[in-house]
Amino acid sequence: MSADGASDRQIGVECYGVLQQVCGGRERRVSVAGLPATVADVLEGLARDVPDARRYLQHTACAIGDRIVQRDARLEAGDTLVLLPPVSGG
Amino acid sequence: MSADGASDRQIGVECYGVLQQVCGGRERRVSVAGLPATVADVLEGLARDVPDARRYLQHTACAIGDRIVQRDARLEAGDTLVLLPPVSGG
Amino acid sequence: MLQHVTDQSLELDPLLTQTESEECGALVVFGGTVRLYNDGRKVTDINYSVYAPLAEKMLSEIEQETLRRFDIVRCEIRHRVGDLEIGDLSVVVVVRAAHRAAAFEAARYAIDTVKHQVPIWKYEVYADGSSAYVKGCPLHNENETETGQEAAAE
Amino acid sequence: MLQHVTDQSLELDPLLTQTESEECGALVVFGGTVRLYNDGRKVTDINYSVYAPLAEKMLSEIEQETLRRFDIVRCEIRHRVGDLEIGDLSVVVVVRAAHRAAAFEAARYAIDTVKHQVPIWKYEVYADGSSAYVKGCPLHNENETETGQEAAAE
Repeated sequence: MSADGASDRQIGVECYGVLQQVCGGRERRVSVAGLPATVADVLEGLARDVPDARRYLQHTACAIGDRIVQRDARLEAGDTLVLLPPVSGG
Repeated sequence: MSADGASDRQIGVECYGVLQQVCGGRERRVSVAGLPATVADVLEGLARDVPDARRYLQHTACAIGDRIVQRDARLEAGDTLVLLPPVSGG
Repeated sequence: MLQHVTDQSLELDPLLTQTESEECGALVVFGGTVRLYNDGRKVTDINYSVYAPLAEKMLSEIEQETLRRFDIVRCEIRHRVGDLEIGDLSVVVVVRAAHRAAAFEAARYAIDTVKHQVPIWKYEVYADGSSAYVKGCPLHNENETETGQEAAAE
Repeated sequence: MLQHVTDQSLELDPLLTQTESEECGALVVFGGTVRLYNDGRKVTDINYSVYAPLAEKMLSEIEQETLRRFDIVRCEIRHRVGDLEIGDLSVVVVVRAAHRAAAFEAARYAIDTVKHQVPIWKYEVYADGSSAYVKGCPLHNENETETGQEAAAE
């Protein structure tokens, strides 16, 4: 983490499946107004940065580590939000 | 086939499963009143020869070669009637 | 030539290779294996006997009927006979289909039908020294009305 | 250590050996295989990607839940990821039970649940040069009411 205020207000995001394609890569950082931020804040930030991603977010589950989290879960600096669009294994 | 009348009035029988056990072997010959004989005639002859077999015959299917035959099917000298009690493969 | 009934160990790999199909997304295999306990009794020896002329014909017909009834691409059935050991495969059904629903239904239908229609008999010897032909299903006799009853010798 | 997800070929034999049980009379295997055609389009390349931390946990939980729901003795699930070829096994479910009804039901439940709950994504490249993530199932989010809808990018 850098010491400047901007990166302190960023959350790491990992995008899978179609969101990786739409976002042009698996990993990115999303700016939020302050920390801790909610999952909903981070998704809104991502949709602002990548407008094409917005239509996928409603059906995208979110995880931190190996836990599925709800839209009101909180993220601290250093957390990574993992975005899991509809799955197609099997 | 021998030339005497008695063996001309016999039908070969092959017994499987529990009937092989009850009849003490897979193959035997059953005397009938005349030829052609019906399947029912042969089963009756077998039950006369091996009384313990009778109770299994109601649920025993009969075959000639690879065909299941009904109780009124006719057997000629040289035919073999195959007795198939309830099956337990798998 | 016996194709469906064998007195050798049943091997899955050749059947899987033989049924490979690029149309298929689903494979369902059913295997019947010899259990150590049956109805609470410990089994020490097991033997399957067969009336081969009809068993071959029935197994082939069950394959064809399964292919006809379900939206599947392949159905192969093999049954072992003779002396088997605990854990040995006694029967194998291999079904391949485009989709899994049909593959599951077809495999279930095939093994259920094998158990009801193929002239094969299972004989068990138990640890207490007794032995028996296992209770079975009467082969359907189209002209008769009674079906589904079971009979066994103790 | 990844136990359920692998980028290597899925092999059935080790799973069969590993699950052998003398209590069991029934073995049901489901295998998912890569099809040449999907929705009428010819597939040339296929790739599965995974979010491994959650996929491992979900596959382990699905095994446990399947064992809990059905009268079965063993349930093992393996999923392959990375680049696959037509005909390759992408997923394998192995169930062993005393009796076949439970084995079939459990295997069906397990693969259905894998397809709905495990964070794995299938990406196909088609012969016409196009490519797509295959339509999927939204992961259930317990606090939300909408479920079962599908989304895909063309």
